[in-house]
Amino acid sequence: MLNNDVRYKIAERIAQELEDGQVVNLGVGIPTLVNAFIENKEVYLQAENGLLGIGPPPTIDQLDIDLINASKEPVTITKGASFFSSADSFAMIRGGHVDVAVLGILQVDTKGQIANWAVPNQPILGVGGAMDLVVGAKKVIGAATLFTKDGTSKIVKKLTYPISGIRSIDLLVTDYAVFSFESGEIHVNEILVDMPIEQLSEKLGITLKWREPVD
Amino acid sequence: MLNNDVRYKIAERIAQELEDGQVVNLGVGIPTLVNAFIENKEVYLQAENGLLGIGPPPTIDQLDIDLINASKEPVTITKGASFFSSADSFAMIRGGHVDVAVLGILQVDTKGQIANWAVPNQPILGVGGAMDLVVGAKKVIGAATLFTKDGTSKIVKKLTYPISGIRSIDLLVTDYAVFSFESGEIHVNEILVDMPIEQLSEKLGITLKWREPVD
Amino acid sequence: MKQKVLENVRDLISLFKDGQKILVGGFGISGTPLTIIDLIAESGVKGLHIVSNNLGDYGMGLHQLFIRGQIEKAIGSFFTINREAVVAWSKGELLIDLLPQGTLAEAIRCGGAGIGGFYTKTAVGTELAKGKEERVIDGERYIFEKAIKGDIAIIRAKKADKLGNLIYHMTARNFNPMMATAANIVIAEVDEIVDVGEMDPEQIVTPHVYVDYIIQTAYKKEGDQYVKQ
Amino acid sequence: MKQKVLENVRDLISLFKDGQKILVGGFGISGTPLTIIDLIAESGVKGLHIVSNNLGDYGMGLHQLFIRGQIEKAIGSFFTINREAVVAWSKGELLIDLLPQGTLAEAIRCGGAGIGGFYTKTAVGTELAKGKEERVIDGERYIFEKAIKGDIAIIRAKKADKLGNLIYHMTARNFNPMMATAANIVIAEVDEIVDVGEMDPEQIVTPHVYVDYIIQTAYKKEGDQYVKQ
Repeated sequence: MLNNDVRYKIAERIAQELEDGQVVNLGVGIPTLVNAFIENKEVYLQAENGLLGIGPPPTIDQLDIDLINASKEPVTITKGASFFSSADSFAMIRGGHVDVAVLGILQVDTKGQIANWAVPNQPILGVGGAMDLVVGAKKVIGAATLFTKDGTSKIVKKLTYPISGIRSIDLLVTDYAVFSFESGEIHVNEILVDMPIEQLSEKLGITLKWREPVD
Repeated sequence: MLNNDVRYKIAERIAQELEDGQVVNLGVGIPTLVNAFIENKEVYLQAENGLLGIGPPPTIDQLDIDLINASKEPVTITKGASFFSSADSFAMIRGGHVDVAVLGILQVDTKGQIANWAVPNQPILGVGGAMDLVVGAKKVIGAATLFTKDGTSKIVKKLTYPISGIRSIDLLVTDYAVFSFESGEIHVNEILVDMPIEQLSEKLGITLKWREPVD
Repeated sequence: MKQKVLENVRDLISLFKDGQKILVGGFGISGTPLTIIDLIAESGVKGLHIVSNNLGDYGMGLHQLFIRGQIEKAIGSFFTINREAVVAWSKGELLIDLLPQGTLAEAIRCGGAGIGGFYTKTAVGTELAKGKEERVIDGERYIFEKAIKGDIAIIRAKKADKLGNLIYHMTARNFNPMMATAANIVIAEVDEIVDVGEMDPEQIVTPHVYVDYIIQTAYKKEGDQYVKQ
Repeated sequence: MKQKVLENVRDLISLFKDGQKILVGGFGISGTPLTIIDLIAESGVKGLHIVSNNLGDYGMGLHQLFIRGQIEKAIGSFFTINREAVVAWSKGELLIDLLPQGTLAEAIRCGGAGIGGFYTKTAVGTELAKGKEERVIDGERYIFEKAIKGDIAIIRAKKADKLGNLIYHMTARNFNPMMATAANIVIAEVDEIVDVGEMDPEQIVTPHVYVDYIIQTAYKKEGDQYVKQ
């Protein structure tokens, strides 16, 4: 599967997790692709730089440098949208008013703590809204290909990349499987490829269990 | 002189202190009377409850419960006025953006520290914006009749009423004289009645000196 | 989709429970959600902790809840005008937490913004600083104040769209926008409800994410009063 | 009456001095006061401490000041896109204070609001919390952040009236309203200047009290770019 296809597949699966009426913040990378799969759901997209209600991508005529998302890409707005300052935007995020944040991740440990803002032995010079979203959103969904290009698993027992916050994410959607984190434990919700859970466990070097269905 | 005349005289004298372009907050009591004497100066009146740009008193037809000042009296607005929340209003006050606060006072000590929000041996159940204004305004002008009804001076060596804040006011305008406070000392700027400074000193039980003219 | 606009205010009565902490918008009576307060009076819930600048005025608004003995504690800045409240406090029948008005406003804003507490210049060295931590920052004295949050916020706005975006009217804005951010459930009482898309996105003060329920006010404005219809 | 609207931006050049702390509005290039930044470049002042989300973009805005070696320290949230800045930092030629974007925004707001500092949940337990005081409030961990203030703030708005009231344009609002409150001198660069009374009092975002000088921008918007005229 081409890398781009994989990214879209992850985005499509994440879109299924979103519910009507939710306020959602889509981070940089795979998360921005989620927008294309939301379709019939009434989901309200929030941008850290001060917008609630991102619409479909703009036409050339609609391009406006004063209307961008947090990735600095041009956007449009939906009916019912509103603009506000960065302070008010992060009050919304940090104060727990955003229902779901979808964040690209570099690593996640088996308790669900993530690293997504810096790599080891490199100057740490950018964080943006990453840490505010991790700590603030009611639900955090991680998005990533399960393995790096050199085949290393992004799920690790102990983070080797700088941590983004002490809060555990709720769900991790990868190209291989959907994982959930509850009470400090990782479980498999769904396997998206033709592979038994034992084989996935082995590939990751972690003993994986199915998540008990909740009713 | 009738008590009301005295109050208007104090208000008129305070109005002389205001300068074109200043943002001014007028407290409850004598300070609210100052508005009538501002006349040709372009002064912008701020209300704690979220208004910059109070206009002249409303006619009966203009009365609107949604347009009041901090004393809960109906007001109007001027051209260029703006509305904002209580949090933004006190950010403006506490952050040092109001040029002058004119506050009624109950007592002031010889260093300029004031008491204006509570009386001794009474339940302390109201403070409103008094303490925010004392601490926040660039310049604080106190307004009061110099003596209480029983003849006690409101200028005291040590406050017996609860203090409103550690910041000293800049000017005190009374029916007898105008006083200023600098570097913890009280001086007389101007005597408004026919009385030598020695006699005023004696009446107050404090040695008063003229303020050196500043050029 | 959850329908935020309710036809009948009584549908909300079961939200109110004994012992809740309720944030109530308004300054004096201006911008106060009188219809929802009437509902709380009707509900008969007791032991309420009320966060509001004052306890109503002219026998209206929160004054009603006080008279009915529904309020255990009042957190606000100006109760002097509520004479019976002063008496009740003296008899130990009412708890009061008095805060400077700016500190009250800021504490509520912090409650909604994921800020745990803050240092303010206001009230340093006064009786209202007693028992509060003091800290010197860049040579200036400040006191610590904790953020304030509520179980329910009841607010009043001029206009809502059906999604819950709100705009306010002149000085009736006051504490309402902060309170809209600082409670688990937020109920907005409004003069007018419009379709989504009818509000200018630059002019919306409270984005819809903050609002759970919207009801039409039962009080009409007549000059300097709100009058029940 | 002081005239806030200046015909010639060069009249402001003497305000800028070596070693000043300057707050600069904008997110990427959007909402950045490019005309005033050009003036600072021209002024040649050095050793500046710049508070801004990032150091410009596409070789525009603050990037110019960086290239000319005018910046001693950058306080912001996202410098990764400024590759030369990363190199300069590695060589010890540029000091950087990295803050989460929400912490940066809140610290500036506090600076303008007479709040000395605040406790935020963000960054607890991370490298960005190192050396910062931690405090548990109601069972949750927070870190302390000090307020940020500047000598000068330069901001960009859509429209000013002649008194200095400002409104912004869509997401170009970003950091500008907070920065307008948090400096001794505030200069607003705007697309349009209108007469007093032409703005809706409910819609004004920055009341005139915050603004000292107003200049017309030299940059025209063309789609997703600002172009110098």
